[in-house]
Amino acid sequence: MAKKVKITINEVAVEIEAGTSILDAARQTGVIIPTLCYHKDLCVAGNCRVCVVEIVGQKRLSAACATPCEEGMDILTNSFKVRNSRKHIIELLLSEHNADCTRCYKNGNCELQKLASDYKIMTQDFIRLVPYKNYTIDQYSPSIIKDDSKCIRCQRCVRTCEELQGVNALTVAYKGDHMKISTFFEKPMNDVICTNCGQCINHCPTGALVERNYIEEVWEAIADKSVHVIVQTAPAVRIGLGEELGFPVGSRVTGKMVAALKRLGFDAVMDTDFSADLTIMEEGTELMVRLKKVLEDHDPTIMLPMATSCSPGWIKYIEHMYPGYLGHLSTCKSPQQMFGALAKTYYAKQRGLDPEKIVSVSIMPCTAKKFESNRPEMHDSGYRDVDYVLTTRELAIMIKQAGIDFMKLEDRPFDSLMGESTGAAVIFGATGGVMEAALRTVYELVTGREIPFENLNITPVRGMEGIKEASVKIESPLEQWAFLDGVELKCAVAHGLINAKTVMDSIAAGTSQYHFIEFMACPGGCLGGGGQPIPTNPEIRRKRAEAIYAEDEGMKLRKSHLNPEILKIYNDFLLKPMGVKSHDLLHTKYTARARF
Amino acid sequence: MGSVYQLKRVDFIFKDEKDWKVILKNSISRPAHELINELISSELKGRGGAGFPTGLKWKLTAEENDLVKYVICNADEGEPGTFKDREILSKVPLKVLTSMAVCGHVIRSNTGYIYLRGEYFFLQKDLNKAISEFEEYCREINFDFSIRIFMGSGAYICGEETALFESMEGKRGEPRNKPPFPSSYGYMGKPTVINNVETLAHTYTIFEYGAKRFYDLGVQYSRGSKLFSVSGDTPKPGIYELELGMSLFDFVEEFGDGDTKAVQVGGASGFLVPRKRFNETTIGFQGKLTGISLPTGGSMMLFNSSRSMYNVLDNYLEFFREESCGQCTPCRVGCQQLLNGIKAVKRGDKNAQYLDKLLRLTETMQNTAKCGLGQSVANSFSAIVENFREEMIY
Amino acid sequence: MINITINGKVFQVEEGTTIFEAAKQNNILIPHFCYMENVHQIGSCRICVVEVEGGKTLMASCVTPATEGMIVHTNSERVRDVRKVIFELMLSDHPKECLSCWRNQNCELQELGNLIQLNEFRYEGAKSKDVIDSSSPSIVRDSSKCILCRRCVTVCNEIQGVGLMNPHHRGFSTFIGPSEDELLGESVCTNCGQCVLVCPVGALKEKDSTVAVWEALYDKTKTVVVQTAPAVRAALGEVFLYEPGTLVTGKMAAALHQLGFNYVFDTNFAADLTIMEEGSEFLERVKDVLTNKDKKSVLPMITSCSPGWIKFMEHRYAGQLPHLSSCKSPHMMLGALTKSYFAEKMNIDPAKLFVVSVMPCTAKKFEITRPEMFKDGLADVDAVITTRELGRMIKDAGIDFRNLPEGEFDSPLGLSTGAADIFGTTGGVMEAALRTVYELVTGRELPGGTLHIQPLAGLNRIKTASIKIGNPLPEYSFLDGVTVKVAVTSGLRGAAELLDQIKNGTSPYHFIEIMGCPGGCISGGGQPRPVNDAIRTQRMKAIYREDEGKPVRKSHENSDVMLLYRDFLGMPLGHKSHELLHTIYTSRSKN
Amino acid sequence: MYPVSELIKNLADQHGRARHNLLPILQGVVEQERFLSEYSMIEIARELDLPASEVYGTATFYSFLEYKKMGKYVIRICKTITCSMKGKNQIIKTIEDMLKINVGETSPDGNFSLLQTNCLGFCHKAPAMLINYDVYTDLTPERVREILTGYINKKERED
Repeated sequence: MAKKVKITINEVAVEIEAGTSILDAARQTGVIIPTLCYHKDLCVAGNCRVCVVEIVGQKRLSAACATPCEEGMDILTNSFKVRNSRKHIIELLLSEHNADCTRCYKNGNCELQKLASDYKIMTQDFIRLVPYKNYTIDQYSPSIIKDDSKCIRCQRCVRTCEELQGVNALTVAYKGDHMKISTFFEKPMNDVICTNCGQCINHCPTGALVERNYIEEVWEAIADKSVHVIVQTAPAVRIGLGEELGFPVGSRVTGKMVAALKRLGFDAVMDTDFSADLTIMEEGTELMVRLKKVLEDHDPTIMLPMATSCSPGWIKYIEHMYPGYLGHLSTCKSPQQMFGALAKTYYAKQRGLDPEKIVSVSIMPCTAKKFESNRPEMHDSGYRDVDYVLTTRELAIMIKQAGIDFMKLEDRPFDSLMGESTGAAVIFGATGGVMEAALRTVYELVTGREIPFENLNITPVRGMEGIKEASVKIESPLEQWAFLDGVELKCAVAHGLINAKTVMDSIAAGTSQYHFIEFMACPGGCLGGGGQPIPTNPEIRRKRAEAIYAEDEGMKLRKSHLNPEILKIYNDFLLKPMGVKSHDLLHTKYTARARF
Repeated sequence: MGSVYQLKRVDFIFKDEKDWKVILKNSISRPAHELINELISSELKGRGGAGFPTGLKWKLTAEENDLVKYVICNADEGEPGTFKDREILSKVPLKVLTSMAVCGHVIRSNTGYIYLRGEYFFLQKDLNKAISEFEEYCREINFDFSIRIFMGSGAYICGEETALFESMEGKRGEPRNKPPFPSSYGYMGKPTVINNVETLAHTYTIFEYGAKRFYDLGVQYSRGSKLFSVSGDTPKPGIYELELGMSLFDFVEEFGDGDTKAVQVGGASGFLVPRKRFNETTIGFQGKLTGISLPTGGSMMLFNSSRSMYNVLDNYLEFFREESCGQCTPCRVGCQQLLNGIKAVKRGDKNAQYLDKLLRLTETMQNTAKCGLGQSVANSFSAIVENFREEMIY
Repeated sequence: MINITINGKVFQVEEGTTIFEAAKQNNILIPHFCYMENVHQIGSCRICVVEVEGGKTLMASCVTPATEGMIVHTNSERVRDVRKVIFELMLSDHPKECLSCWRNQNCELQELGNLIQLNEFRYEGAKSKDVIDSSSPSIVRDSSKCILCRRCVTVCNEIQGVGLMNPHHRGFSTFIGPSEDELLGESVCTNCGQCVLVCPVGALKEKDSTVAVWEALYDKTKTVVVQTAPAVRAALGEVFLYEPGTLVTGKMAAALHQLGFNYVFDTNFAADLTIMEEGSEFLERVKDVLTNKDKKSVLPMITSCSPGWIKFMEHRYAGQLPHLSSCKSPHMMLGALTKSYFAEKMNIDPAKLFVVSVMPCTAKKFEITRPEMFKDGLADVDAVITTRELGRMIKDAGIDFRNLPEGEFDSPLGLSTGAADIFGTTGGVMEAALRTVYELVTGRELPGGTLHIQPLAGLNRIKTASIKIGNPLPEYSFLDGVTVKVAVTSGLRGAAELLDQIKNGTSPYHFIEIMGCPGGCISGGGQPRPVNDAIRTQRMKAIYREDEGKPVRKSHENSDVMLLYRDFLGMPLGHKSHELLHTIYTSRSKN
Repeated sequence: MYPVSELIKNLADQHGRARHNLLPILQGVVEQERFLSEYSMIEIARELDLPASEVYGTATFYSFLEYKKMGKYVIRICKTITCSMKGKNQIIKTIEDMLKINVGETSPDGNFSLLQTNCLGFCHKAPAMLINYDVYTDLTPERVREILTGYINKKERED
């Protein structure tokens, strides 16, 4: 038992674990203290000073987030002094903020706006500082727009980029009135080591960091009668979208989402989950081939562990940070890009459409996918494989713009050909999901038996721990996989790039024992992606993960190799995993990039 | 008129340092608690500005159980109008080094650093010579203590102790949240004693002559002597060691040019005292009537009637606006608002009542800023605006 | 029924339905701005334009009726482009200082911005006149934020019949308000605040009183007393995202305690008291009219709880002022009692008492400034805050409202009956009065068993009922066989109709209840936005639920009220009552 | 190999490669180069295995770590209160006239940069200035002329 201390908050006496911050203690007792720079995911900075409280007997106010409770403290969260100071601080923040809310992308979901509204700041006596500064908007990145005029210097993005992602693309530069959030030498985000993961967007309280949106472009495509607009939705979108449209966190809105997409005017609504199943077929096969080459043929050019390649933020990270280890990456494209390549080949052929007249849109929980679809490698269909990538948030905006009463929609199914999926694909949205899906299929292909986990739930790879491990011993495999007999297949799962760094460092040091590792750039996997609804915090991630696993358990089919449309595509088009067509359309290569 | 305590010059600090070896040897042969008690009974308070009791600081750090601890001498003297640390380091460096080593003995640390501001680069060479001499003697007497100079690079805020640690760790010199305090979590997260140059020079005096000699100087709450850096409109600018507790009136009598309109006590972040309050103002930790606290680093700037207080304030605010680290809102934005605000009032873009709004803002800055810089901007601002309101407007 | 195709789907709708409604019935929402269902549909803002195939121009869907075979696109490229341009034009003459605006986060223009998502800004137009009129104690008008949607014009003219807010000039210099030089505080404005309730932006707002209240709360020398009107508890929850019609009485009391009020009293207590006073007054008047030859009293008697209504009458029907009950409104009664009865009881200097009323009403802010509402230079009530302002104070103080435990009102001015609860809705005062009057006269409960008088409930403009009195107690024998006729109206249009009858001598009623706001206090000018009939109904249901849940539902059975008469007031209409609880009215007629 | 990268390597060898050695290395580069170029910052980041942005963020915090190209001699005039009172503006005017540059600029020949700085700690001998690391106090326009002429001649002699 931790030591308890007695304190009073607003004249109510409570007992609190020693070392708890005043902020947490207050929340536990039903007192809300406003915050800005504070975020559950991040270390305490204590620099916005909005959370100041009065400790009776002390002359100065203390930041509630950064001050631990001590025995006998008498805390007032709303005294005259506190209110006056807090209002002043908000006014100061507003004076250096571009307050043109009505045309701000974050209008309605802005913490500063909410704070100003809760405290009803009704005067703007202080001199507006924005005109004094020479702000430029950085919009060169395909994923992220950075507008310093809206920045309130809370440094959440800097802490996110450093603590959660270990990327350090953003930093604090200069001091005093010139202090700002900057990249190296104030270069555009596109020219630095930014992985486009978008976690900074997800943690930004204002509109200073937002995704580059393609809403207008997609509306234009929909309005253009001469093109066929096809849309795919990632696994994590269906459990996040509801939050933007009035549902509680963790609501599964798959059917309503499909109905809404149809209402928006997309010509075909299909599922990235289909290509997730396909990824498992390709990646699982690749893993088995690699294992064979290493364990049986002792081919020194083949590298183990094999690393998953679904997360474009992670891909850009390894390209920058570990360019010498690209050989570990699976050559599989991400499910989005597999889908894109097939949309303008297989789908076009089956439906008799001119691929030039297909516009392929994807809805992703991710901002890095916007960059990914832009990569020169992603033109294997002969066209740009995916034309526009929208985040979950952008889709919600489109639905609102179209006047669709989302709550009242009736569930609709995905269109066929590339709309069928299994539970194994759904769990791609959570950390550990790709690993679990791959193991379900690989084990069964190798041994002919179901993987020996209760109800197919491979629990060691689930949950929010930064790095998770699992191992499966292979016994009495089928004849062609005899070399695997007795091999203990060791796997690891890392999410959040800071954890990926730990794992990569062990690979670089040669101490890694694993065969197969799943990497996801964002904490929690795609469900906590940079394109997901804001806020995202540990509690929300947990609820979204629960929804994902519930969706999986509710599926008829839960193993990728049983997906009938997958069987059909191999039968009709691809012929076999890792075949020639697969190689042309579904696999890719990577580019070493500079770390500095 | 004037206070009971007449202006009294003292000569301890710059008295020769030739006995440093004896003092070092004697001191480190004494048990730690005895030295701490000696310091505590001298009632020496930090001469950097905050005025924390030095003995207590050493005691708290000594009580920590870490194997690694540090002694740091804060020579990041950046307060406008202050230059005493430079004088100490150039004239009696060995006194400071000796005190650092004794502190190392007390808290069980074998590493000391001097954080020297970048502007004093020219001191580095001589100081390093003194350090070599000192370390050589330490080896001679088998006392394990080394001292290194760490150069600053032009950032006033690094004088704040936690910002100084950050800077030494190779980061931006941004103050940390307190608690934890340096005595438990300082440089590299280790317990650290950090003392101002002058404080260390005074501890040398105490070890040399005993606590009583020191304690007998000054008044209640403000014991001992203090170096004052005198500048501005004065016929005799320079460094003076004076007994604490003097009245400002006496000070001006001695140093003024006969036309002194106001004195800035404690540099830009200190207080401005107008002529009419000279009599009731005492220089010491617990001033009477006006409640003036100790001058930060002992800077005394005199202004005569030819000076525009608006220009003075404008200069201060410009200084703070640039030197704020920029992380916390009240200081970063507050300083900009104050500066733009007085300009707007002067131009006539804002009416005179706006000054009252700014005064309230300084209160907020004082209450909420993360570190001493933001908190103390209010001091000179309110004193100048309240006492020289007309000069602000017309 | 006709067929209409919207966005490629065929729907059947009733003839005469507008395109907007047709779409809405089928879950297609068309972005709109000035439109208010059943209230204001004039198509002035043009945000709701849609494309009708075959039509040359786009059409405002809120005013265009659906016709057979019509093919409509609500989200075509052309519509989207035009919508954007209109929105940009609107913004070009609107200050972009959202974060320091009163309506931040509760502004329809801001919401629209969120929906439309402008990325570029092409028009930075001239700014029209920038007048801030804060002459009124209730309402502040900031013309720089006005976007000329004219909802306030509709409400002020068609619903309230006050006719003050009107468009003036034309073209770019058009502005909405009283005429050029007229100030709200000096006009015929009734302060009802219905215009504030419908204003989509920050152009019309209640005058802020929270600053004064915070100051009092922080002043340690003051004892700060708060009271809450019946309708507040049925709507305050909406500020904290509860469903409309959620009762939050307990949480509200707890929150007020947490805010630091020393005593939390209930206006409902005074509502019960009002019934005692007003009921007695009514009986005296009836007795006078029925039994005296040279009668001094006039009938019908009209209730006087609604200060918006009072001011309306003082302006427009000054000749009929004797019809008004002389009772003060409940919160003024409670204020007067706090500074006399309560101060005496607790031995507090009345000058050190600060009384705050939480009201669903903006007119109450005016009411407390009336010279009649002062005694010995001390105001009966020192500050009035609206339900919205209270919500803001709670948020501001960081109180986690949804997780609050239930609290209670303090005695001795906190206990109330179900009869007081229903004061919050139209018809409630009448029903409460009849419950008591009937029982006083006959010794029996109101017939029917539910204590409700069904014909008086609901949102119809004018509701009437009649009750025949049989077998009264001996002292009321003059009422035997008399059929008492009552009428109830809410909204000032209905009031004007009833008053015209009185003026013409054709009014058949004995007793009339009039409330300034449509629906009564539940949709007062100080209540949370939005307000529409569906929300009114929900709040009304909540009020009746509160009544039905009370163990005591008749004012004369309120034990604390009885105690007050025993210990302090003596008897209804007695000397003390007269001094503290009754008032006089002033003619404001310009003729 | 660029000489600067050699310099950085040497500095790293001398001070160490931990984060807390960053400042001495930055100072070492500035001492020789007068400023930190993009290239040197990248080299330092590489040498210390630090993110380049961190190096940039840290360097821009300190006013003596210039990140724009500076002249051979960097003149820093104290602009804080006492120096300001005692005629700093005249000193600046004199230098501007002599070198034909304004505050914040570098002379076209790349020899001199003129900057203002905060308190140098010579208030009793105001006005004061730094030329590289050397302090000059009690300045008058006349004295400044002498000092600068000395530098100009020195430069010419070196050439």
